[in-house]
Amino acid sequence: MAEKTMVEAVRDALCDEMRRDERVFVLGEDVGGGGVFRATDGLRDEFGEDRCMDTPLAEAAIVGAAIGASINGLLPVAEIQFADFIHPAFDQIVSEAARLHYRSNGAWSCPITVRTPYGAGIHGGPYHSQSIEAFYAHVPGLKVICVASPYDAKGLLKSAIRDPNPVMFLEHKKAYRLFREEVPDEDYTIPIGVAATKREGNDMTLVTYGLMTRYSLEAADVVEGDDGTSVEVIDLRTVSPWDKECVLESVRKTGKALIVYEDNISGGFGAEVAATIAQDAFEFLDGPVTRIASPDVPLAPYSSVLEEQILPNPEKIADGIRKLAAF
Amino acid sequence: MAEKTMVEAVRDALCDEMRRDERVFVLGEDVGGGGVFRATDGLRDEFGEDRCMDTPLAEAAIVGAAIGASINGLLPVAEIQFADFIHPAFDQIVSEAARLHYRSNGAWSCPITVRTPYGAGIHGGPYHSQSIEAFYAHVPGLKVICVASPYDAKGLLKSAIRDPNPVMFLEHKKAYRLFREEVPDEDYTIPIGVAATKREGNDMTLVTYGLMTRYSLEAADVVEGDDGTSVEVIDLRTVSPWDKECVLESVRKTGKALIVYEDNISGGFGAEVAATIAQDAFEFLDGPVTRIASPDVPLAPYSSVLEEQILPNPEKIADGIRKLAAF
Amino acid sequence: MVSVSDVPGAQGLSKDQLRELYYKMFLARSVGERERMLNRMGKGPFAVTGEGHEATQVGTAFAMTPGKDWALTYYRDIGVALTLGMTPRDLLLAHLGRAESIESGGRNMPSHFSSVDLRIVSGSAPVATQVPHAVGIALASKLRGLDEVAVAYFGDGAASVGVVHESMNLAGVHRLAVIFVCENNQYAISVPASKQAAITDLSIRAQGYGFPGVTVDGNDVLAVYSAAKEAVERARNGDGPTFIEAKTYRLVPHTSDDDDRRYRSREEVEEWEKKGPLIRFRTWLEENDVASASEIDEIEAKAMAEIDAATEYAEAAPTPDPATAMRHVFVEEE
Amino acid sequence: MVSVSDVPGAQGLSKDQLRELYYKMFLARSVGERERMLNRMGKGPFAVTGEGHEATQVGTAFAMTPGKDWALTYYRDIGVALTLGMTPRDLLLAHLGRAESIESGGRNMPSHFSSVDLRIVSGSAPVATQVPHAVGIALASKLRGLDEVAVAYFGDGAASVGVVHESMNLAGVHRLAVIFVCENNQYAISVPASKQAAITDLSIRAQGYGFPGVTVDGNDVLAVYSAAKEAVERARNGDGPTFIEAKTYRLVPHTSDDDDRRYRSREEVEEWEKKGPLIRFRTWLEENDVASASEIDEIEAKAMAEIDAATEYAEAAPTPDPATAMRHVFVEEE
Ligand SMILES: Cc1ncc(C[n+]2csc(CCOP(=O)(O)OP(=O)(O)O)c2C)c(N)n1
Ligand SMILES: Cc1ncc(C[n+]2csc(CCOP(=O)(O)OP(=O)(O)O)c2C)c(N)n1
Ligand SMILES: [Mg+2]
Ligand SMILES: [Mg+2]
Repeated sequence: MAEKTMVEAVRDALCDEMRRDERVFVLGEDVGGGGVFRATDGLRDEFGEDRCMDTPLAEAAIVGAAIGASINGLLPVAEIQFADFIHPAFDQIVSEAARLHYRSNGAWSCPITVRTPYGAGIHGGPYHSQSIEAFYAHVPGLKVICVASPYDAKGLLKSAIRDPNPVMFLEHKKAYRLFREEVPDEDYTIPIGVAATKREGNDMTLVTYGLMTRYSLEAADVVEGDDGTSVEVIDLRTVSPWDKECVLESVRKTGKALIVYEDNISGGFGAEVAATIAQDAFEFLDGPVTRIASPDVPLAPYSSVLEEQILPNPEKIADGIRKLAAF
Repeated sequence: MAEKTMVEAVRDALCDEMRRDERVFVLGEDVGGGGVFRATDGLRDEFGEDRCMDTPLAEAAIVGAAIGASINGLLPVAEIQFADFIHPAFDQIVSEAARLHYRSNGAWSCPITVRTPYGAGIHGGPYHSQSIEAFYAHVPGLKVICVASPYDAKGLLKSAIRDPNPVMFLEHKKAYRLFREEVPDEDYTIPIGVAATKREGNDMTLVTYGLMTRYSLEAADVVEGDDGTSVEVIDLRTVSPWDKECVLESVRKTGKALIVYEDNISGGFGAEVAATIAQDAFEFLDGPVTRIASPDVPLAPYSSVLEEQILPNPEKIADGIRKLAAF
Repeated sequence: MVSVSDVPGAQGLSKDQLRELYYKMFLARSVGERERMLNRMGKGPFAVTGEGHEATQVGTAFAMTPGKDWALTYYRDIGVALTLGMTPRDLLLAHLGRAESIESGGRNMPSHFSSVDLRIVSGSAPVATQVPHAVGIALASKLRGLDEVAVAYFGDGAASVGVVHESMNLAGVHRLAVIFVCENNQYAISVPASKQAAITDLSIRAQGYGFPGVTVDGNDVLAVYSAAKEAVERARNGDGPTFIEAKTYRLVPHTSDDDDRRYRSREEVEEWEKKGPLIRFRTWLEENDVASASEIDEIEAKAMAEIDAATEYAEAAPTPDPATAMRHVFVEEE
Repeated sequence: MVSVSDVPGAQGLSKDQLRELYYKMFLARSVGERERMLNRMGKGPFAVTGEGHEATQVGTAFAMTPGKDWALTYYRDIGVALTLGMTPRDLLLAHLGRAESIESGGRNMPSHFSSVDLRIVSGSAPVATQVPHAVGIALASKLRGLDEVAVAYFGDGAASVGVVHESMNLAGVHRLAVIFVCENNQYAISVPASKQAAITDLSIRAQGYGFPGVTVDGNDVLAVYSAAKEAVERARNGDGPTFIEAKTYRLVPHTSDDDDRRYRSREEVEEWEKKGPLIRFRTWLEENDVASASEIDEIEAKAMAEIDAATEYAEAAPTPDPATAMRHVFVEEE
């Protein structure tokens, strides 16, 4: 077992799956040369141009062709170079991939995976920083995964590729090389839709996903060190379908819920988590269901002083924990 | 003052604004001939082909050209024939219209209006029935209006056209000819972002918008007649920015909140309303913040038996009121 | 196995095949008419049909190998669906939104053709979205070493949509076995050709993607068949895509919700009715001694009988069970 | 008011104008180099520049009337921005994300040019999204009866995006005063032209929209200028759009995050350096007695002095006030 970065883990998962199953192939802009983040490094050498295919610059066609290829027996993994550039493919994803199975009464299906780097914090400005999970988690028929750790990335990407449904696989780009983690060399999968309790605690449930998991764990440690508040941190990992039971069970235990996400607060995915808790765990709550997220500003301004002002970080999360704990 | 249908009110607002201000023009598919719902009936005759312009079938270009025209001094009103067909324009709306002002530090702006019929209940199947407000209400820089009444349609469309920001103007298509209402002939506007309390009540706050306002009022009357439960019904009318203060004030009074929307429940706009109430009115709540919406199924199956099974209706809302009231 | 024909100008089709061609065209016309009638009777809430497009649809589909080649149709393609093997019963079950409909079990609008066995891929209503699917299917055929052909059908309005450009470009780069069939009926609902594009022959766009484009008389079934046959051969041989633009005319309103008198004169429609594909082919068949008037009447009677039986069956078939409304959002695990 | 030139082959440009042309080209080159240097020094987190595209960018922009005609640029268009009147100071303030940057006050990435006065419209990073804006601007000019021209710049990769097709089609239908300038540098990051399109000259696509397309040597500033001048005249006279494809080469990595050795040989780059637009035009100026070697050195020195001063100014300028981060999401009411 070796320590790997997340981008290495993604690459390993792709390579493994391509070896395991010749129906798997990757397509996208620049993937042949390894991709701008190197997530497809070496795949063209091993599997050839056909299975690691550079496409013209055209996101709707990339996803549309992936859908078609999946209809004809393959398991395509489409790479969208940045999540911010996926919008031209919105129609293909929402109208086509998500609805094909339902509209045909189960006759046709669309086992594609769409991988894309998302998230802010790298001075990417308003077009290399966006969070897009809220759009897709709202669409029935899609599964949506948000990863920000090497171990999860490998296990969940394998599940995504093997899943018979269309899966949006969102990789937090700031986490690509932020840290290393033990990643087993052997084949393993992590089930889609199952959250991970990354930290046990009794005073409060903190629900999060993506890079914010790391920041939240940091914040929880700091606050516990300061004043003993014990925070349970749940990393959803999959935002659709999400692990309601895990979250509700924890909130029933702690009585308080803090939801942390990087995306704009209004209509972000965390709103769904908050709304569900408010409805289904109401009798257990002894504090307001609280959200910490980015304010409603295009994510994210380029200048690092502006960017830092906008994005959640461990300090802001720690403040939120303290405030809710004091309620 | 005459009784008008909503589609007539929309047409009147367009016609008025085109007379008032020669910068206003409409563009879209089939608008020249009056549009498939007749919302632009007669405009070509009065204002000519240039100001009531049939475009090629290309939604991204319709919105993109509207953005360009607004940059060069006009006030375009783009019609998207059905909300279900707006997805190819997602990129133009999200990346461009919504972000132009912010990214240029306020130097450029984009005063476009994008009108489109949305909503289900007309046997439109999964591509003539969608609700799209959740996607756009999540995007900073856009205003999003949902109308389902003649009076509101006229007053809010005028505000939308005059607003210096990009406005998504969603017209519930089932409401186009469902009923008539007094609509003043003279010029009036309804401010964007201000909700309307359509029914006063003390036992519960029901927050809704679009066609569900009508259904909710019906349900509230039925339940009050049956058992005296008094429901306050708030029609948000604008979902972004939405009238938090009005909603919170009512919930602080009634102690209970029921949120009703037609869209899929998960990640629908009502999740934001519920989450806000759960956080900002927590101490006033004496029942779970409850949502009634469509289950997570592509909206909506064609067959009326299936469609009825899925969509909220007065009966389902009445049941929800009773259940929450009994809490 | 195409039998060699001795009928001059028949593009190698035998008399039986020529009669079959007419049968499918007449069937397509009459299923459309039946659907519009059922709609007027209040039995189906919506009808979208293709009267006038029969030569284009049947002629192209006749060049395909059903169950091997792939069809990505749009709502007007009744003739494609029937030629490839869907039955009037299939279409009428869909028209009435019946549980048994193989298209969608009542979930999709009617005329959104689908058959897994026949490789007619379920379509949606937003136009042109199916075009990249054809490209992706052909890409998979290439990767898998199969000599299947994928045919994408779309209208002159749909041709303006961006993804058509993206798809043709991708197909050109990889020389994929795709045929792009544009059924140019000169209107997108009310928008006439002159407002849809500044050019007359959309097929010249193929040059911009590095493969051939042809414009054919879409009301001449043999001309269409000939162009399609050539394109299928080219695709099957690995020589890449073809764009076929078939110039035709929709003889009926856009859908049951449309009133076409708002945007075109009755004279114009009548003019095109005279040039209609059925009447033209019928005359040709008679003049070339492929079928006599009475033989053609028989063919038509057979089609009508099939449609009548299908109507009866479909009307009696049950509507979907509401309890199933939530099924098939995701693939059900075994 | 163009003075008539006596320099043969100068496309009617006077000696002063020709020297100005060189000045802008050299300025563009050197601002790009400066930005990449500042990035390597860790002062700006990101640099995207256009070394190699100077003839294409300066040659086209030189044919426009600044402040009247509209420019819809993309990230590589340093030469367009400078030719139309943005200054090295403007660009370096943006490069360093300074509060004072007229492009965005630190909100947008650098090289996302913007000036309300100069009608350089603020752009985004998703490629090709600006193309329909040019069409809409020209539509407004037409509706308002103004003889402005809108120029949309984009790369060979961007040319594959669907909205480019939609935009060209719309512009063709309404014969709008738009010029589509494709800076074909034969790569989209690492993807070579052969994988981007099956054709060699992208300009032939214009035929599919009913207006002329030309391919010019994008490293020959006078050839580019000539094509652009003609296109501007056509547009200004109401004769509709033109597509100009300028074949050029990016001499530097895609951005500061790219390592172009991964996908192209050093020999290839060196070959193109020899054909580079600056060296070619400098030679031409000397050979045609427009400017002597020492005069050219002076021009270059002047440019460098301007850039040095701009660098100093920009480095000293303050970063944005974090308290302003939430402003300008919506238009602020007075
Ligand atoms: C993307 C999209 N926009 C708008 C519509 C609404 N609409 C349905 S059919 C149609 C016209 C299509 O015309 P064409 O492609 O020429 O096909 P035809 O109906 O003439 O066969 C339009 C605008 C749609 N279905 N999809
Ligand atoms: C829609 C979209 N997809 C992907 C990207 C990522 N990306 C940035 S530049 C680029 C290549 C653009 O190539 P080209 O248009 O030829 O312009 P060049 O950089 O060569 O000047 C890509 C793929 C993007 N910016 N926008
Ligand atoms: Mg048509
Ligand atoms: Mg390029």
